[in-house]
Amino acid sequence: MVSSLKSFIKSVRAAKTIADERSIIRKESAKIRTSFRDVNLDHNSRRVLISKLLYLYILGEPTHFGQVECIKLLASNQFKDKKLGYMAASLLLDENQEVLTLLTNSLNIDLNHPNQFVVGLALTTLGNIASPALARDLYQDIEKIIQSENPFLRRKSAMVASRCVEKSPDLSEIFLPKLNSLINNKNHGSLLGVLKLIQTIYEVDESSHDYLVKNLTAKVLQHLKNLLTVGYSPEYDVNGIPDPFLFCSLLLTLRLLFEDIEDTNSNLELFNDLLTQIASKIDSSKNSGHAILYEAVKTIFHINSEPSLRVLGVNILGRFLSAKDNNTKYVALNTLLTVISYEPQAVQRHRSTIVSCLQDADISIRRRALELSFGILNEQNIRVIAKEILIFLENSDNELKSYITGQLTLSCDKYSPNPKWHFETLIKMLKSAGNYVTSDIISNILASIMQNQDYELSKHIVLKLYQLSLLDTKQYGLNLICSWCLGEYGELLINSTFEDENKQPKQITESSIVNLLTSFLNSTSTYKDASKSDNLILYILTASLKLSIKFKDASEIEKLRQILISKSNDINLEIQIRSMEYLEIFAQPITLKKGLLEKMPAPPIKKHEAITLQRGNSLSA
Amino acid sequence: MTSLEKRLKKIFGAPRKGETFELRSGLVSQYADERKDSIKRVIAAMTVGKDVSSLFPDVLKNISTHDLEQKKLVYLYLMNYAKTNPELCILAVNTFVQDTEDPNPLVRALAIRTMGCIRVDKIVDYMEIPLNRTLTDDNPYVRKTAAICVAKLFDLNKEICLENGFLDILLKLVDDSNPMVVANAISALLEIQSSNTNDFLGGKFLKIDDKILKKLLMTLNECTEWGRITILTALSEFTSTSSEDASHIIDRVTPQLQHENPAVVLASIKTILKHFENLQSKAQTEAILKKLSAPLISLLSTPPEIQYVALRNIRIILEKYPNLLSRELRVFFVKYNDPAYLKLEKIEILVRLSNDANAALLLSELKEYSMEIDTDFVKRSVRAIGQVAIKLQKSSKLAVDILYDLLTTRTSYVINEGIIVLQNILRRYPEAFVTTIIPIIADLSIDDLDEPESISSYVWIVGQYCKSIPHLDLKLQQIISNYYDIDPAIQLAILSCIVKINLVKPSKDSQQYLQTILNLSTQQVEDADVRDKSYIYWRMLSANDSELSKSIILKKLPILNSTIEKIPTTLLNELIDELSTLSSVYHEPSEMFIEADAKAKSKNYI
Amino acid sequence: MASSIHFLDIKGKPLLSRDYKGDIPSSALEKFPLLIIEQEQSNNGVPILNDQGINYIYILHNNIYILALTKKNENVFSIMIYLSNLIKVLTNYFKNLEEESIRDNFVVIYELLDETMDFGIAQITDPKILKEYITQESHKLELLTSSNNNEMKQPPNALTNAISWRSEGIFYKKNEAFLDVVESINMTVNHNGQILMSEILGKIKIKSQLSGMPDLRLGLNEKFLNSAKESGNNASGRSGIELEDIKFHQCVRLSKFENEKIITFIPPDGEFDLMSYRILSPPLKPLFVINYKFQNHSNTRLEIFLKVRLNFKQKLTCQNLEIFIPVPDDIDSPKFQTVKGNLKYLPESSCIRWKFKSCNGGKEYAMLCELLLPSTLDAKNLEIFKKKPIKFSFNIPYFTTSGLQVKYLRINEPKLNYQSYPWVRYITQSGDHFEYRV
Amino acid sequence: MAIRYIILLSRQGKVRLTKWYTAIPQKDRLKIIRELTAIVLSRRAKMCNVLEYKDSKLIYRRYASLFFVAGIDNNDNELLSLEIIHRYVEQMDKSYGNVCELDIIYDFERALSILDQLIVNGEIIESSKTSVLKTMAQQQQLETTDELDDYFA
Repeated sequence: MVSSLKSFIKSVRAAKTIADERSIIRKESAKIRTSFRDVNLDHNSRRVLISKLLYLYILGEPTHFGQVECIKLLASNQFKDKKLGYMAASLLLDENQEVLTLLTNSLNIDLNHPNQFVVGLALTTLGNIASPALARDLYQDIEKIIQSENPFLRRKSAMVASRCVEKSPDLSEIFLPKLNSLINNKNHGSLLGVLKLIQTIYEVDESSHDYLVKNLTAKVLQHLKNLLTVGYSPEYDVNGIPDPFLFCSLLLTLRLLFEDIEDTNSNLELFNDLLTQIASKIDSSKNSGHAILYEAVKTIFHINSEPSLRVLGVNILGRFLSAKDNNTKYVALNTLLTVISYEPQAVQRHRSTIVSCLQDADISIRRRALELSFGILNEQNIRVIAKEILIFLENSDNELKSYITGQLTLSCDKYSPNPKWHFETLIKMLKSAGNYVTSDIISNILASIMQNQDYELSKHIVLKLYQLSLLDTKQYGLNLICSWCLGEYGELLINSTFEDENKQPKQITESSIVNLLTSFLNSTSTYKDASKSDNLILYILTASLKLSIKFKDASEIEKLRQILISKSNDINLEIQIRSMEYLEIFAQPITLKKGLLEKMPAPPIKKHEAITLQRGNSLSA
Repeated sequence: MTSLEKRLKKIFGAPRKGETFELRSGLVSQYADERKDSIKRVIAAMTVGKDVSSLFPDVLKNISTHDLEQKKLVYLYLMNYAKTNPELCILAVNTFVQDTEDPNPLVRALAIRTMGCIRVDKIVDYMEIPLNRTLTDDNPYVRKTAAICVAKLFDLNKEICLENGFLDILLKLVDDSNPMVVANAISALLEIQSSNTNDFLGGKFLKIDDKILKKLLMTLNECTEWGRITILTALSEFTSTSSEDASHIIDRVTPQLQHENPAVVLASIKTILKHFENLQSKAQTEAILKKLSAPLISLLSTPPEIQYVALRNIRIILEKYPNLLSRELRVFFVKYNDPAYLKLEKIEILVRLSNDANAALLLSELKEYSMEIDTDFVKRSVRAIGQVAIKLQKSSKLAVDILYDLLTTRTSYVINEGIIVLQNILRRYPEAFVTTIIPIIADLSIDDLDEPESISSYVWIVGQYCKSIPHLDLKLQQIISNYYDIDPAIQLAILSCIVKINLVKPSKDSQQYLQTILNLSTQQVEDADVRDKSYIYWRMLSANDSELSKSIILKKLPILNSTIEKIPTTLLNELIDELSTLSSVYHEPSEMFIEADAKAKSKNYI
Repeated sequence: MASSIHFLDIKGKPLLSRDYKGDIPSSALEKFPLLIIEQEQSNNGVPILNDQGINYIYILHNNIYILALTKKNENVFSIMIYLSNLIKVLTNYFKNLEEESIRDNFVVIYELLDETMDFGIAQITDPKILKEYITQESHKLELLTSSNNNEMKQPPNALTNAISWRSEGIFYKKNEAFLDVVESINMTVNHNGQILMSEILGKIKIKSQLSGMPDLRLGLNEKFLNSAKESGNNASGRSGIELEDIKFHQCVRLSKFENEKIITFIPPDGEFDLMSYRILSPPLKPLFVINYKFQNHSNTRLEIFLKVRLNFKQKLTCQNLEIFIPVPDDIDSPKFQTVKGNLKYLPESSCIRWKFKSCNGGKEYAMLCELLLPSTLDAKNLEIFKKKPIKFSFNIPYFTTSGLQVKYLRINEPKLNYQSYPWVRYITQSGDHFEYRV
Repeated sequence: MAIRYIILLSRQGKVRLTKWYTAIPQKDRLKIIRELTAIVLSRRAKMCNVLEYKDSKLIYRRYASLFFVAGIDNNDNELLSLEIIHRYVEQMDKSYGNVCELDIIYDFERALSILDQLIVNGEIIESSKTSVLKTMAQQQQLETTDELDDYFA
């Protein structure tokens, strides 16, 4: 006899330490594996075993050994066996498991079962884990059920159909013709399914668009209208808001259907009107109301809506932004980003709020505010916003730094008021960016510097780079760019003076430049990221070579040669090759050298695409 | 919140609102037991992170008690919440001051210890008298506690600490009759000195003269393990002036190598190495170095986390004294249960200990590791085989054979790593293994590799051995096909490769490719380094002086003598002084990761 | 040293904290759970990390993190040893250091944290001394009468004395000292039966029940001590044993040993480890010779065959021999055949345990086991199991592998001058790593 | 727009329920759970209930000792997802009758069953407050009868 699930859970919970817990679990798991082999296992015991297996699953334990057992269980003709079997199958299996094919036959039988709940179980399972193969094998059953009179089954089957179409887009043509009548259903659950099916078909099958727009738009609009105008319904209302789930699904569907619609379409007017009503009628004090308003705003800016409606939309977001509730504030920041392209002025009005959100204690808010700050940045406000962002950079989470340096560089390229400000801002940025400047951005900055033809400004840039690098030799981006500029423009600096931190005048000499390069070289040993230190070394080598034709003092020139020699046995291949080649060039007559090391022509500036924050970030929040 | 939600919160077992109220009434109960019990519950709530600061006045009422345990609890609470109620803290001052006169030394010490932990500005004003009293207490337990309190006070308010002469008292305590008091006085002084305010101290810091040195060496044998570490730390920061001094210190420290506390052992090693430099007799230095090997190994009889720190330190020491542990290779073999970080660190040591005598053993061990499951570990092991091959010529054949076997398994990450290793081996032995390696390269397409360093290595081998590579033009075509979008590090390698081939084995195709690449690099690529390199090449080629080009491009690379990373000498000397500190683990000087040190350093620099 | 010490559960949720310096923001601790995940993914789980200027130093013990934080370039090795000693102290107090014992004993843990460290500077971590004035009993009985509370504890003199490990005034009617010489052998044998690594970790444990302030002198056999004396000087390997390293309890006069090779000490009361030593690569034969075969029947059934020969003298008896033979995680229905010993499947450690109560040297035994694999194969599982070594655990009484012998233990208490009786026992056992690769 | 997974976590970080609507290998699932546990548990009370996590968003809400966490697509309606979570909690409360954490631990089958009535393929399929419970009741009745064939015979 198999011990009960309850006693298993109890013993797991009673474990005093994690080690005890593990041992209890592993022992039970072994028992379950062995019990499954028992050919005389009765239904009850098998069910208990599967329940335990599910508990193991929740605990995150391996359960692969029970997959076939679940499929065996659901083939039983007891309802409780089926229920548990299907539940287990949809948890333990997913569309990528090979054993899924063993399920086809049972599903096929149960989808045709006289009892609606048995069919329901099969539908749910199929809806959750259908693979392309299962979808193709069983769509005919779904096709049948979707047209049945039974509301319970119709409801589920539409959602299942959507999954099948999603997995096997060819099936779109089977279900597309059914929509016209399916959409007439008034039951909320059924509608949710049908709307999802519409959305899926719209997304996977472009050829369906015409049909969908022509035949369904008016009907879906009518549903929206009804929902907006019917009275209180205790079954569906949430805090006095009519069924928000259906509401949002309707809006989402309409958003698709109106995507490519022209101004003249008669339905557009009605939709605009309904959206206006939503904006004014939906109570905005509850989360359920906010959810709908939020969906409506997204819709307003997605479709070809009237200008007055857009103003309304921006106003709603404005209200959201000033809300105390952080969730609402979050979605406002999130949505304003998409609104900028339509209503730039309206978004600009919220600049101070947005920028102040950069200081929020909540990383979610900060991230949105950061991206939006870059979104609203333009010629007029770049000075103000760049200043705030530089402050933010100084203390920001490391994971955001690469994004910030990238975006700020691009923004400066686009909007900076004058070259001097442009370069000063970039240099300030480099000063606190450490390792968080990508090679793309470095190249971009160097390209800008090369393009600059103003002699005085070039001198100013190099001087600034020199001064700041002197203070801090662990700022990768700053040091790298400084190295390159010293090589290319070193002659501009010689004999310049500047005031150090203690207001003492200092003069730059050939020797002080070599010293700085040497301290860069020494700092490379502390880089954790070898590709960064290798890169910096390469830049230093090139700078040394270039400076050799600019310097006059023989002993300083010899020091430069020593720098090259010091890397002639480097483990890194490229560094070794470069050092050897440069040494060979070093020994050539000066005229030849001057020819090889002529000023580098400026590259064309690449158009870099703006980066978004939402994708590809690390886990830390 | 809906009513349902409220109910849900309640049902799911949230803390009851009345809890604070209940605690408060318990704290003012007329029954002592109940009060004490309530204090415990308050502390329990504090421990699990609940904010019980609102109970401050009620807890404070229980401060004057003869129940030591209760007193400790109230003090504990005070330390935690003083900041939230700075004003009310003053109410506790009286009790503190009284307690420093209690007949029981435990109470006196407890009072002064706690007072120093109340980090509230105002309390500083009241510390002078009790601190003075306890620093001169008859009982050493009280004095040793008061000594540390001086460091606490200094941290809170440097001026007051100096004005009241506490530093002078502390300096006097270095000559105390009790070893633990001496040790704590030194700890406190070291702590004060470590706050980067030396110029502020006006010369009042620990200066080790002959007398103090004698005292320290004497106390070393008498005090607790932690005291010993303190004294050893002071000794390691002290610079001996003569060979005799150094020898004397080392003699006195050497017995500590046998202490059971590994931290004492490492502190002794550090101290010995510090003064070691001053010794003159070579025989003596060798004898001492030999004595260090066993204690170093003994640091590994510890939990894995501690072993890791030990290994990082051993690596520094080996860098300076490479022959120190050459007989102990097997100790560093990886155990099946070692955590990943430990396994990787052990390989670092193993390759450094390899020599002709143990190479065969080590290579067979590394081969086993290369067939394990953890990717990082396998890659590191493959790389280690290469490091041994390069370091030890006699074993290079064996190593290359092992690599050949591993590479034929065709696991992607092994191949990626293996190609880099082969590249290194060819730089060490340009001819010896060409017949083994070229077929591997010939079989491989650039698309089989996905890491920049592997691809660069592959590209270099193709260029360097282009005369032996079959279907060279086809390979070149694959190599340059993606040039524009590829990582700059690979672009650099491709540039060298294609220029080289055009000097050594030009073909119509290769000339065409060269032109394409140079055009792309100068006109479209943005990376400044790639552009620099391309322009230099282009200008060089345009000079139409093939001898010049050949002399630059085909210059033989110096033979690679090692691929085992070396710590640069300046850094190494810094790290030897930093043994056992965080620096020794990160292998970085402190200004790289400690902000305050970075500031201090840059101040000095200017 | 440390700014604060924390205990956290395996997920990084704090259980108990003591902040000594107040210079670390609370957000640093909140970030810890994320940092350990990141550290595992990007840094192989190195137990020391720096994030935004704060250094995290931790030991994982029984699924609990014991963590120290600091902002300075501190002596991290000392901090770690402190943490590990703290674990020993707490284990000594509660038997097991785990989540529950931390929750149950928070009061005494706070006390111990305050007594073992002050302002981040380690003070005393000897549980014997701590137990004299930080007594756990009072925390178990909540309803102690007030009379008990009046009798307040004093700091033990020993705490600050030069002899910090022993209090005065100890008295026993019968004065006895028990010596145990315990040698643990670690050995890694490769699949060809060659020894890759072997070592003997020896310990002399003493249980002292002696009155007053006795001064003890321990005599060991010459051969053993000589090898210790010379180990530093003799560069090439010699035949015979070679003592690599001796460590003494702090009671032993280190300079006396360093100069004269004489072990003299005033012992702490009760049980303690007097000395430990290590012998690297002793000239040992493998203690067991094995023959392992493994067959996979088309991924449905595994057969494992193991033959073991006890490769030592017949007169020696090996007790509680346990051989742990790895199997994949997901096997079922194990079946065993053997003539001697008891075989059991241990799912919690994914191995088969072959256990013998006692057996003599020279004997040879074999076992065969058959295991079923699940129909849905987890290939990685099968890969991992093949890499695991077979482990041995055993002990052999009345025997030391190194040849160490205790010649005498002289006990001299100048004031009391009593008769005393030393007792000596020898045992050899397996260490934590007695492994055969297959 | 879809929910990718729903995880129920205790305040101690123990997993009480998991349901995945996308096919993710077990190893990656465990990794996600570990990471989101660390992230969600470190949040302070007043912070917003949305977190950006890799290429998705986490929506979470705490009901006393339990965190309900849902992973959703980036362009999903965060506020509506919160409503879905809330609806699920409501339905559980009614079905169990004053639900508590222990109910979910011991009778996770019911919790999963309710979820299956409410959500399929990551989408809400039933917005009626009564229908789910009705179905639950009917199914339960069916479970007590024996062979299905007999039931219809």
